[in-house]
Amino acid sequence: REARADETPIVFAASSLTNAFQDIGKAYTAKTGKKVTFSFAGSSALAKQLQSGAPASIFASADTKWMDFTEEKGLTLKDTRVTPIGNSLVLIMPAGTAKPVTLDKSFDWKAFLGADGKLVTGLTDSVPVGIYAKTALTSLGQWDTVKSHVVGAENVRAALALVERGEATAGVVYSTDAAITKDVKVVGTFPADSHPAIEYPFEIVKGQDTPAAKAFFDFLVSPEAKEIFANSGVVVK
Amino acid sequence: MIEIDIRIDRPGGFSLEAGFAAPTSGVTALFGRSGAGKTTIIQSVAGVVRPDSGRIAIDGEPFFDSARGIDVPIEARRAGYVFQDARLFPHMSVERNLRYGERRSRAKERPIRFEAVVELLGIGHLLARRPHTLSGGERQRVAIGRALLAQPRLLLMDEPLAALDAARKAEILPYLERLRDEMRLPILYVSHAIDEVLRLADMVVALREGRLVAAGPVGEVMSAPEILPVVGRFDLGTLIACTVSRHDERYGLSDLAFFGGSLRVPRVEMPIGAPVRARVRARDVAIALARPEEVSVSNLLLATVEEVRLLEGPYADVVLKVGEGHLAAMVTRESAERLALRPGLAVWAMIKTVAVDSRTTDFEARE
Amino acid sequence: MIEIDIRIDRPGGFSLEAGFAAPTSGVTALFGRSGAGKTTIIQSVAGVVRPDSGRIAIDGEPFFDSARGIDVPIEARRAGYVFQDARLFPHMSVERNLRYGERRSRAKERPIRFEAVVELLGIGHLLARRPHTLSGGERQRVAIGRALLAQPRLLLMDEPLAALDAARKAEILPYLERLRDEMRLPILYVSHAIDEVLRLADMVVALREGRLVAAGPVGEVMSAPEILPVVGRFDLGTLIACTVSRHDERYGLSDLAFFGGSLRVPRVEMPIGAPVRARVRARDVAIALARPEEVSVSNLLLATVEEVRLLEGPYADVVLKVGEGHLAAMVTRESAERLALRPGLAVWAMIKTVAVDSRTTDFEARE
Amino acid sequence: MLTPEEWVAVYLSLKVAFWATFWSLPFAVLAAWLLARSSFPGKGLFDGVVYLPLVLPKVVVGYILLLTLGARGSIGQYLDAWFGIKLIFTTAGATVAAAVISFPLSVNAIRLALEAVDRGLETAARTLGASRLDVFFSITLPLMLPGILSGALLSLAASLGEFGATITFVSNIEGRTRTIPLAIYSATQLPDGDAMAIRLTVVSVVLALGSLLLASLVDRRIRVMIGRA
Amino acid sequence: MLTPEEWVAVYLSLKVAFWATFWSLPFAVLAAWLLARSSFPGKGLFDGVVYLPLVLPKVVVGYILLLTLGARGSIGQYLDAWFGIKLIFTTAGATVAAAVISFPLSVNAIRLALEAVDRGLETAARTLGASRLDVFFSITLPLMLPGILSGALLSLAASLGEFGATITFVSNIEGRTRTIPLAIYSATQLPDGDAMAIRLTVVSVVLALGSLLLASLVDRRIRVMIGRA
Ligand SMILES: Nc1ncnc2c1ncn2[C@@H]1O[C@H](COP(=O)(O)OP(=O)(O)OP(=O)(O)O)[C@@H](O)[C@H]1O
Ligand SMILES: Nc1ncnc2c1ncn2[C@@H]1O[C@H](COP(=O)(O)OP(=O)(O)OP(=O)(O)O)[C@@H](O)[C@H]1O
Ligand SMILES: [Mg+2]
Ligand SMILES: [Mg+2]
Repeated sequence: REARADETPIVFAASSLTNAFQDIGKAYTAKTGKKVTFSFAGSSALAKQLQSGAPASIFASADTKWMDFTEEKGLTLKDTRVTPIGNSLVLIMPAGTAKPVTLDKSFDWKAFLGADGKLVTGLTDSVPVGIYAKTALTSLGQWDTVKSHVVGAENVRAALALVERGEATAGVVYSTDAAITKDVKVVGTFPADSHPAIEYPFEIVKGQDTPAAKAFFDFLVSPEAKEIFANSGVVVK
Repeated sequence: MIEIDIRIDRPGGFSLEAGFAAPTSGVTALFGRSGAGKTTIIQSVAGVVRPDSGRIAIDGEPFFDSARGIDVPIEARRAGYVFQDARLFPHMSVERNLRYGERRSRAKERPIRFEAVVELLGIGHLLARRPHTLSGGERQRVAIGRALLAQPRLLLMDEPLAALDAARKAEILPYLERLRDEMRLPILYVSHAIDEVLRLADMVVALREGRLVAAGPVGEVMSAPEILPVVGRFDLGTLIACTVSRHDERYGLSDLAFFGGSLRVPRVEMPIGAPVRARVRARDVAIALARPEEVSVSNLLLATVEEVRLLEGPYADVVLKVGEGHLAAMVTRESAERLALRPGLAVWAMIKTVAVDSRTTDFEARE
Repeated sequence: MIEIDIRIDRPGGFSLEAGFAAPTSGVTALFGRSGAGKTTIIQSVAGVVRPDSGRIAIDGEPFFDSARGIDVPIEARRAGYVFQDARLFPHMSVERNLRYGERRSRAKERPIRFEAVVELLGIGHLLARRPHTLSGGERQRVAIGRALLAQPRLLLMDEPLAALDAARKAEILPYLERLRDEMRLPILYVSHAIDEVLRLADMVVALREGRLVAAGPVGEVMSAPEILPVVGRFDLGTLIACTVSRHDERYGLSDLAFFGGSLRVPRVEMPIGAPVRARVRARDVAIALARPEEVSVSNLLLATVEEVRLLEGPYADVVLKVGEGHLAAMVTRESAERLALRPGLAVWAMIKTVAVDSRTTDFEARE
Repeated sequence: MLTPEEWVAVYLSLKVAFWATFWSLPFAVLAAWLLARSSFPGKGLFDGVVYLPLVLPKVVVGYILLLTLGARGSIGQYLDAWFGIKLIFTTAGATVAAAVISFPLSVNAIRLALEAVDRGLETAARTLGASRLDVFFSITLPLMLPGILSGALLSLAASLGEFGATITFVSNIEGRTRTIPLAIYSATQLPDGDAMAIRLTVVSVVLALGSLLLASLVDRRIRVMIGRA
Repeated sequence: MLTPEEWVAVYLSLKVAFWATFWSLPFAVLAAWLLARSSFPGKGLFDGVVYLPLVLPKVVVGYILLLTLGARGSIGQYLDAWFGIKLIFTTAGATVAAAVISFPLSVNAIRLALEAVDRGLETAARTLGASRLDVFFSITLPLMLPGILSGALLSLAASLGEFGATITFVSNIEGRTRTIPLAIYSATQLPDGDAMAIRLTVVSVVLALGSLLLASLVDRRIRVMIGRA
């Protein structure tokens, strides 16, 4: 499948990048006069769409697993992978009840959550943030204690809503998510070594490496983009 | 008394405006051509249609009174309604259809018995069937049974026997007569069959395009000239009030005494002295100038010609005076001329016995 | 010929097994009590019900033949069906209902005109109305019109006039007669009104519980003893084949010549020499031993008593021989004894003119 | 064939779908009756509210449920305080979400069936002495049974498939709120989850066909019963 | 009131919902007819397949669409090669997704209406010389119009609310596949997106009430027309 050179490139980006990518897109258009089109959905949906021949040019996944998947299937170009940004895993509470804690092996989750308090995060077996949370808690040796309190949401917004409304005692989300709303406060950050590095790999889609796509791909790692990323709360490497 | 005085306007031009009163213990026939408003009146009494204004009351108790804002709910009127279409409940067996109203009536007030009705209507073999498997007449019979078994205090019957054969009609009519007489159940009855009406009805209300043409006791109304266009020429006749005077066991005949003498009719199952009514159709009366001897006609009445009306077409109406009453006869114009019939002429009226209808009724109560 | 020979089993015990043939140009009346299977036969001919086995053919062209696997689709049969329930299309005006079949007929073959039908049925003022606003009789009339205007080659009428008043019936019947005679449109006709049947029908098929009781020309069947339980006693009579012999313009009468002499009847609109049929009801025949003089009865026929059957109840059947034919009379048992009626006795039969029905028909074609 | 946790999801799905249908049906009949047979001020709005769960993204519906029926929700707090009913994170909550989402579907089906009931029969029943309520239960309700069945089937099906509102309102807790769709969703989020997703999809299909089969058997009996076979 | 990009979403939603309804309706009528009036081998299965989009999580439906109608899909590749029809990423694809999701709903409504049509009237029409097809168009179809309208309304509503299958099948591309629900979803991912989400939700509600109002007006006219008012 050959994409025509003058076509506006389509960028597949994980939902959690919506904010940053839209701003970068605007900046790019302002600077070059060229347009880009985004599609924001879950990384898995995007990967599967690529698999069925979706003519997107760039794939920005929310985790390495799905990028590995597209690479293995020969859908994206391994050589083009960049990981300019990452994220950190934080514990949030409703703004009113927030009190800072230290997340280490001795942290007393039982006391923190109470008898039937809920700790909300992404789905722990499928949504990346949930998987990271589970890994972090496991490596801190506290998963078994916390397990029965954990509630998995389908996406970060739903998790945030539960914490915002006080329906859940606390939540584990990315630092970028916590920045979305004023109604939650970050009360602690998980140690970086308690979970694999949280990274957002970008790659160009096979057969779609048009000049227009490449131009935007390059812009994604430019200093201007990094500044926008930084403002959105991600960890810029 | 059943008092009805209502006004209904229908889109499309039809309006009904009718007021009359009928005795509570008897049959009131609603008579009129198609579209005259018969069903509309029945529906108003049942409460199915709400008149624009007016009043409907049974024995002084109002069912509807627009002035006083009264509109008794359908179910509280207890008016058994045999609809022009049968309206059987498709999800129930014939038996459950029949029992529907019965179960909702007061257990202590069930003079109309299930078995009797089933037997009368000949629907015993249909009890387990579903309505959609019934024939037209079977459906109609079940509908009649259902209305009766609801133990109504008023029966509304909209052409209930139209789909039935003569034999079945002949079985059902006496039953309706019994209901009327024994239970004093008032009946509003719509039918195009004049025989039926004359037999059952005590009172006739004739309608034409939503207006009352005539209302009153059967005898009066059915001989009124206004009624002609409604009834049609052929079935005009005379109703005669009689009392049973003798029974002839041997020949299965009865003698009825009336103003002009005596009539021989097929046996009437009534005690001597009981008031009964006979109908003589004008077409069944022949006229002879001399007393005919040795004829099979058993009813020969001495009469005086009172009026001869030559009609267009082949016929002439002849009004005979018999005793103090009148008898209508119809003969051809040719016969009228041949016999030189003229007022004042003394003649013999010949009525074949078999052409006499008879029925029981309670004249005093009404007139 | 309309050939019908079918078998249908219904759940619940009813089975129909009937075979008969009827002339293509005439009216065949289906006669029988409620539930006898009349509608089932009509439905089979229309194709609405599929017989379990058998054959139905019109003029040799099969509509249905289980042996040959033929089952012509309903619409291809072009059988105008007036249903027992009207079945008007609720989403169309009366006019569009009427035009529905007309528009689907071949434009060149529309002998039945819209205006004529509307006029006949008196539904001109209803054309813009919707079916649900019609009265029972109005609905039935529209249904008749709709079936006629589909320009059928066969008419199936299931109690079409049951809901209509006498005056309207009197208008529609001659029209049906004209269709039958002029257009030679075969008609299968169900009715419980014996008058209607006798007037219209050439052929009668009498059914009882799904079996043929009798089938044949009206004259034969209606005097057959098997028919008694179906028809009921009162309306038995004799059909007499006649030819028009004279018209009496002055009195509006006609003379009809028949085997036993001549009958005077209300004017028949047929040329001299035309074959017509007269019906004399047994109850309308009186018997005199001597020739009655100066009576209004115009038809006096010299006859010989052939048989006297004393019945249970008050009546006796008397069979009279008139010329080479027979005439049925009904008198009371008392009269029979009083006059000492016995076979061989010479008597006078008195028939009131007005009691003679007459109709045109084509005897040769059928018998 | 299925892993224990998949069995749990299947069991939970059936339980949620059944109870959602069971509890919502009487209300659906009531709503259908109000919409088809009565008139009252604000009926148009009521009509709109009934259909809303269909028009709105399910996630929004879930969010609205959270705002109203959550432990801190405008209604939820009283449910908890007065009756001790907790919906959030519970199977009961999942049932409520499924019921709300499927409500417009069953109302619509029942309403259509109700409108097809011949009112002449109801009138006839009243002339036989039956009160309006009596008529409803003895005539109207039996005659609209095919519609109610159809509504129940739709409700069951929609409940079995419900995802968005459920996960938003009551999240995804194994054994409590993780119905089949949530389990499938979880599976699809994993690069190697296809097998599980397909297994559960097949289970869904089987359940759907099963309930359809059951429904069509019941339907036939109902139709025979009400003489519309 | 709305931002240009919100207007685009609203316009797109209306377009998708309209065309999804428009194109699916004849098929829904056909399917309803097959289910209610005919019998053929495999009818039970067909019944099941029709209802499947309702039972399955919408995301799964989206995947199935992707697998079959995607550019490499079992059917999609031929659609592209033979007719040049591309569904992935296109408004046409979003329309297909909405149509598939709402199909069972409209089929059900139409089927119920069809079953309520008095077959005696159809028979009567045939005795008047109308062929089966003629009867269908002149009698059956007009009499089931209220059901078709109701089906269309359900279809419209469900299309307006469709999210899962759409985002999975045709992604979330502004001006092409980003309908209101997808726009709401995207908005919730933005720090200041709540206002936009609420605005779009309100728009959804208004659209729903508007189409209901329209439908009830049309419905009244239809009922008067077919004499069932
Ligand atoms: N679908 C059916 N299932 C079972 N029995 C049926 C069905 N349809 C008709 N029958 C029975 O067949 C018999 C004949 O029915 P049909 O309608 O032909 O009678 P009919 O002669 O037209 O009577 P009517 O004068 O009452 O209309 C009846 O006893 C009826 O109950
Ligand atoms: N809903 C309606 N809207 C408009 N006109 C109506 C409505 N219902 C009845 N009519 C008209 O009112 C008139 C009287 O109707 P009704 O049913 O009372 O007649 P009917 O005397 O019972 O006639 P039939 O003997 O034909 O049954 C008819 O002309 C009919 O067309
Ligand atoms: Mg009437
Ligand atoms: Mg019949």
